[in-house]
Amino acid sequence: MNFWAMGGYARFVWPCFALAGLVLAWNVWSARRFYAAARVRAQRALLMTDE
Amino acid sequence: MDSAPQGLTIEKIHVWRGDRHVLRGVSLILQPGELMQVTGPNGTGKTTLLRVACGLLRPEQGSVAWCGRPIAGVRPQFHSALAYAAHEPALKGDLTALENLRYLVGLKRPVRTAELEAALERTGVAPCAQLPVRVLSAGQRRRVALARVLAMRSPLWMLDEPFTNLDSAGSALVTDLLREHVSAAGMALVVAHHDIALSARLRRLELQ
Amino acid sequence: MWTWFYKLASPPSVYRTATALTPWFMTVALIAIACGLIGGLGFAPPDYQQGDAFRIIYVHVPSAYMSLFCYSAMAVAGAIGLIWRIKMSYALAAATAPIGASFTALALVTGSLWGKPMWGTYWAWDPRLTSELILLFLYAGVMSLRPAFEDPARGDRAAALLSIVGFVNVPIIHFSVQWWNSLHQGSTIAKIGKPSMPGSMLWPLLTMLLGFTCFYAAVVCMRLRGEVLNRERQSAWVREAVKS
Amino acid sequence: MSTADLEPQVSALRAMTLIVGRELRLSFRRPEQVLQPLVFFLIVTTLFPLGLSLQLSLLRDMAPGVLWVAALLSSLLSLDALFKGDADDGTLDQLALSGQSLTAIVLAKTASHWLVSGAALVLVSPLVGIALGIPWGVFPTMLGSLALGTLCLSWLGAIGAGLTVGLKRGNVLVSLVVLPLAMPLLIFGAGATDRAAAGISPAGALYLLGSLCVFTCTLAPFAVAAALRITLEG
Repeated sequence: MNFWAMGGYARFVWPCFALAGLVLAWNVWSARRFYAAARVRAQRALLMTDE
Repeated sequence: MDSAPQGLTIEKIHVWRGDRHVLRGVSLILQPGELMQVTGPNGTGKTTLLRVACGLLRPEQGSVAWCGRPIAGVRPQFHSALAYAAHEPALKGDLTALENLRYLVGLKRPVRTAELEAALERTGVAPCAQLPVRVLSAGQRRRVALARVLAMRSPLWMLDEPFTNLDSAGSALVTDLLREHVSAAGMALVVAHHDIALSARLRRLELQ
Repeated sequence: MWTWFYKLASPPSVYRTATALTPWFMTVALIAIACGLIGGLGFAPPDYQQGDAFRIIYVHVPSAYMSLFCYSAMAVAGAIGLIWRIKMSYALAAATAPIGASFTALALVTGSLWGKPMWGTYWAWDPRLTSELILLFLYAGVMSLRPAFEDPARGDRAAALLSIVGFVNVPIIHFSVQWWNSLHQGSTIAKIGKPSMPGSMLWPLLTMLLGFTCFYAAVVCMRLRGEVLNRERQSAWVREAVKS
Repeated sequence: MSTADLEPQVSALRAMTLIVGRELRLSFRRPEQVLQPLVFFLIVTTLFPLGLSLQLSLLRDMAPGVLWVAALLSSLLSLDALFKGDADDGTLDQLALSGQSLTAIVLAKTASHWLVSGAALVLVSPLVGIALGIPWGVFPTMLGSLALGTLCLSWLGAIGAGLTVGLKRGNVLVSLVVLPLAMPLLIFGAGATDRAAAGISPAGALYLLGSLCVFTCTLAPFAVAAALRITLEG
């Protein structure tokens, strides 16, 4: 039984799962980037108040 | 019978504009028959303080009380007793001076045209009663805004730079109106650099 | 009774809780998604009508479910913020929006990919997919309204109100699209109904749903830390939170 | 009479009639603000025949949809006049400080805005109906559904306008905010006209449109007041 052929619907099934993986990965990546940017902005604000 | 504390009490107001700490713990008490003048360099939050005092801007910290009760609970009563004149005279250019007054004062109390004309007379802009406000000069518009405050007959006045665009006669007029208002047990919170020649009952609040 | 709630909702404790919870949610999510995938792709028998194409359900249904779940979470968080003036619930709403939007987009794409083998076209205005598209527009509305204000507190409140108005409209939109669809095309087309599922098909789907929900919880905690920092830049506790 | 219990002496109804009077007077003093959305409505409806082929039968099928989409877009245009003018010259602050409930003020302003924009559009729509070849028999349904629809639209638009009144580039954002909420309206409205044109009784769609309109008109005033309070008070 050819698993990868997905009964002839491979063209539709695998892109769906690939996209799902992509969206999940994007969410994690963008959350980390967002947090890093917030941290930098917070540090810069602290520097400003210290002066 | 100790009557409820009349007037406006503002305690430890803190307001941020984005990252700027505009008002830092400002407090003041205004009793009937008193005028409080708020002064200070530009950008120290004078207008912000006025907007907080009249309930137009909610401070992050601190409280504003009218007759002893926080204004959030007594908003209709507080606003009925308040006349606010902002930095820009709040007038509709397409309406005549009289119409402007009739609509804004009419929301507060039933008022007859004669009273409005008397108010315009008192502030020296009676001839422009029927003119659309857009044709009036900045000084005349300031006087129409003053007429509105006068016609509202509110015990509490809040004026933001009432002397701008006014000539010396205009400034004298504002001072007279304030004196009459305060001596009739009225209250006034005024943001102005112009020193108000008012003998008694004048207190100052300097914002840094 | 309220003091513990306000203490819980105080920025530093929200920040610490979010930091602590993220790894737990993420591990549960990844395990659940892995099991769901194995079950859905490996063990579940092919559908008698759609064959193996039905396996797309293991991604389409969870993401469609999450798109609505996130919008409701955003609206509820916004409502809590507006009613009880809790700053942190605005942060939660702001953190939830992009996640929900990404799930909505995923649901749309997987839905149309699924539609191709069944209807022959990628977009046949299926009522559920059309509602999903309008939901994406609702997300776009909320996410473009929030940053439009200079004062972030005002932007939070405006976005909260819009998400509540949108939330009230979601069922109306769903019903009107169903009504509109049945008007023109009748219900002859085989809908993407959940075929009556035997156990071996169902448990992977439930596992994927659990996995996606935990994944949302993990990512929202990660974003929440950033949102809290953005809103609390002036307070002292931020100093040692970002010192390292 | 101590200043503490100075109740507002003007009833809400009196205040609302005052505001409606003020809004209508302002609109008649600036007629172009009323006419421009109507001209836009006519232009958009002439775009469709130019964009499509001229066979009248195709046009007649498309007519309800074209009419309604054009009505939707033109009502978005007229939303600026709702709060922006008052916010810019400071009168909105005066209205908020008038002692009257913000909901009553919003009710009056939006009702007068509908009179000037929605009702005007309904009066002009027969012109468009003829141009697009909508049969006479359909006109009552068309006008009725448009009347209900534009009232609903004014309220949804008021929520969008209330939220974006303080923003500089607010008008694109208003459409982004309002259009998704207006889609059920378009479905039922165009659906009613469509069914009437096809000879089926449009009662079902009109009832749904009516109920949607009642639902929106009762809840929206509070949402608009809340939106204004957010943008005013910050």
